[in-house]
Amino acid sequence: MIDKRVDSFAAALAGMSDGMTLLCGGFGAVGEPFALIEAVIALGRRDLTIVCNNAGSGLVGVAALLKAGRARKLICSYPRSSDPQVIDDLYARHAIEIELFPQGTLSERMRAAGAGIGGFFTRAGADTQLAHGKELREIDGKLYVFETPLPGDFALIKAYRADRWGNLTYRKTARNFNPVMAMAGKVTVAQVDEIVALGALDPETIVTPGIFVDRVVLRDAPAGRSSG
Amino acid sequence: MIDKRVDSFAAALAGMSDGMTLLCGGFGAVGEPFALIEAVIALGRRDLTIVCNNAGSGLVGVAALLKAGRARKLICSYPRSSDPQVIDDLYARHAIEIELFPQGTLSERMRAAGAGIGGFFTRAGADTQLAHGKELREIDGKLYVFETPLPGDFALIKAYRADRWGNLTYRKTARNFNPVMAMAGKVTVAQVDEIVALGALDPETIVTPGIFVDRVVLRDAPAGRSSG
Amino acid sequence: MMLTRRQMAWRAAQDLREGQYVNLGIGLPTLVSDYLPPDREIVLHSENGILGMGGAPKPGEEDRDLINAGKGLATLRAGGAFFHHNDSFLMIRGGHIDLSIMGAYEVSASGDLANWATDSAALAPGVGGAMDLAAGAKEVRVLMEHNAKDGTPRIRTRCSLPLTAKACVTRVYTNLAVLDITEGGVGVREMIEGLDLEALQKLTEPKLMLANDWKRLTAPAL
Amino acid sequence: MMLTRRQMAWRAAQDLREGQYVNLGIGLPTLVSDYLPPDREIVLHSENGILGMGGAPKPGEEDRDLINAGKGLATLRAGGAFFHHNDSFLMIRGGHIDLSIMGAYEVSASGDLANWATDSAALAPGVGGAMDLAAGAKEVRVLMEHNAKDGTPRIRTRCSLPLTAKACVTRVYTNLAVLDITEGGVGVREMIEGLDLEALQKLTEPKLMLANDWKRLTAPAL
Repeated sequence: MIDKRVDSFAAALAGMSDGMTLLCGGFGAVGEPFALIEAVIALGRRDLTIVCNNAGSGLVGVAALLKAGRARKLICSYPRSSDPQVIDDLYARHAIEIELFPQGTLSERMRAAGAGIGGFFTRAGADTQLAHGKELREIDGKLYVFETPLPGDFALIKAYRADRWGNLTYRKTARNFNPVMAMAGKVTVAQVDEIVALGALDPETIVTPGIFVDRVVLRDAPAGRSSG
Repeated sequence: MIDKRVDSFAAALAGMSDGMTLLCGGFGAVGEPFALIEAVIALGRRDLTIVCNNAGSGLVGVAALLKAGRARKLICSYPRSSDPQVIDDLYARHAIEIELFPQGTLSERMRAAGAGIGGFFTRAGADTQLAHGKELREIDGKLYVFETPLPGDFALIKAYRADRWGNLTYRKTARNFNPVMAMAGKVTVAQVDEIVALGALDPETIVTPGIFVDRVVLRDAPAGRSSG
Repeated sequence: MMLTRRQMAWRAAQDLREGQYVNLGIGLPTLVSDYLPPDREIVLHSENGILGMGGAPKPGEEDRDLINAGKGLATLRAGGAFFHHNDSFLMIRGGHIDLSIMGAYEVSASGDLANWATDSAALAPGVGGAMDLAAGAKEVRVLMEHNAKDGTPRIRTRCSLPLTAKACVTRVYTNLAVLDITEGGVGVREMIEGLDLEALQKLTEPKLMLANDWKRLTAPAL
Repeated sequence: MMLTRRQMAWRAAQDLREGQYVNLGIGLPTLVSDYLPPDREIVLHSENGILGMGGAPKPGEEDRDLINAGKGLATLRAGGAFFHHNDSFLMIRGGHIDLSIMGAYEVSASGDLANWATDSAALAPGVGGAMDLAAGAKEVRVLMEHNAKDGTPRIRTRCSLPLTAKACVTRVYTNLAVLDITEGGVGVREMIEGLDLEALQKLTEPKLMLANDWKRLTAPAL
């Protein structure tokens, strides 16, 4: 029987090691998998590369992870979201490397990783300093910049409902980056509000089919004990 | 008031002229917009380029359009679907040009057109004769072929339910190429089974948002009179 | 009289056309949604996955999972839809958004847009969706104060700050004027009462041309 | 005794593992779905937008909008999902499909696959999803008759027909044997009763190696 449910956050993050690249869902605080990110902090992993649209807000979630000094690098589009105290402090102290991409390029790079696309040309940013050092090409009289796939060792995402096959649905704008990150994670872990019986999700309205999901954990699952 | 409903097939195809490229939905006969394609035949347009996964089946739909000699060229992945009598005859008589792409590349080329992507690299077909004359690139030790966007002057698609904003849902595997073609059509026309009140479609489960759709016509609408 | 921020947003809203798909940038442009012409149906796009976005929720109807691009609480209108970020930016890059209204630091006489990075090294720069919108929307309009706090013109011969995209802006709404960026130069369509071309020119770097059919820029008290 | 087509499909099905996402090609591989091991949950992918595809519908339960890649009527299992073609090929190209089982005209000793174009100029060639699957699936296995009707070996030193992809096939199930394509060459894992390596070699172009733990290829009467 296929059963992607895991009963603790330790089990959800099994195999995560220092130096890995984590794709973290969310736009602002909405759709951010807080419990999973707290578990990464608890697990003690460091030297991480974090891919996230923002750098977190306040002192929770991705912001807490950054504040704890666990990230070597942040790949994002808009680090200073609401209450950017942590990233402002890290930036002032030159304590983190930030790689900036246009938001659509950030998303499309992850899709490319999930879709077996070796790279693509986009107009976004082609005539700006964000294209410095990158391959440019004129296509039909317009300038494009070449961008490459961006996979994650882990994708940590938040969803609404799941079943044991890992099929997922989302709530309103909490969908945001989560489905595309699910496609791009070598290991994709979904923190969910609810787990329903197999067959209870309407097959016409599943947003992320289970093929993209490796583990499902309830948001209020116990921490569990790490084996590593 | 936004109202994308049109009350005849003539109105649905207004502006279509000879020599245009038409993206025609469907995989086999399922999801093929038969009524719209019959209307193209009735309208008398010719010298068309048809983009469709197959070359139609039997003597209806895309097959009828081809049999009527209206297409100069067919861009497809698998012309000989069930009952390929029409394409077999045209091919034997060298009466049509066929451009062949891997099915995923055909789909991805249309997505690129809809997504503002200037081109992309795929491994599919890179080491085959379908890549002859195309740009090749080795990425991470693997061979990729460069493919370009494929837009349509019209996308003719089939959906299940629609509202006056052009939001669409589909039924089971009749979804297939229709959503991606909707994205890639300069003018996208959806033949639908049912039109419902605005707000009646669940915003979480709309598959094609109305932004991709220009006109909606009921499958049993009258032919109407062409103005052109 | 100089327009207030709300009056500037009101003015930009008056040009919206029936059936347009419009993306409003964060900050000042977000206020445009408060003044959509009631006789026209306009579909607001939010890059975090909404078409048909409505205004702020009434007290008691807030949903923490329904926010706009500025991370404020939002609502959905009948006919609206939710989708993921990748489809959202497919819409933007693919030319499906009719109009993007963004804030800016500077706009050049040739329509170059600078609205993401300042000279400051103190704060981490962020670009968000601005470059995708500037490159992909069918039309880009800017809503900004005519001058910086120190009086420096924000409509420049050439932008001094890092560009968001070249030659993309077609119209600028400021607290003093409505200006069109055309091949021939910067045209003044509207100016506030009490201002003449000479006075406006002093507040603007590139040479201005007064449209034959120029009008006074007025807005209701808001 | 030579395996029938149904026995070949049965044999390929026996190797499927719990939890695998599997795409079955049109024609012979489609029959594999009739013999999925009942003790393992296997998720079938169909390129026209299905995960969790079931077998043919019972009489009275047919739905004309629910077909498989071969255009035959299909069903959906609990846990299944529908999606559009672009997401379907994203799954294929992106390496999310664990196993693709396809038919073939020829397979080479280095795992090259030829299964889309013949020498015939009479019929329009079609490629369908074969190149995407051959390039993108984590593993590609082939299910085909060991020899063409005229006796020509289909396992070749080099393919004579146009390739679908290079070096992608890892295992071949025929009516005579189960063969592994390895860096070291073509290994025989199983042969039918009555056949020895010498006899099989005569029906095969590249040099065969017999695995130390080779077995007899048997299948129930089906």
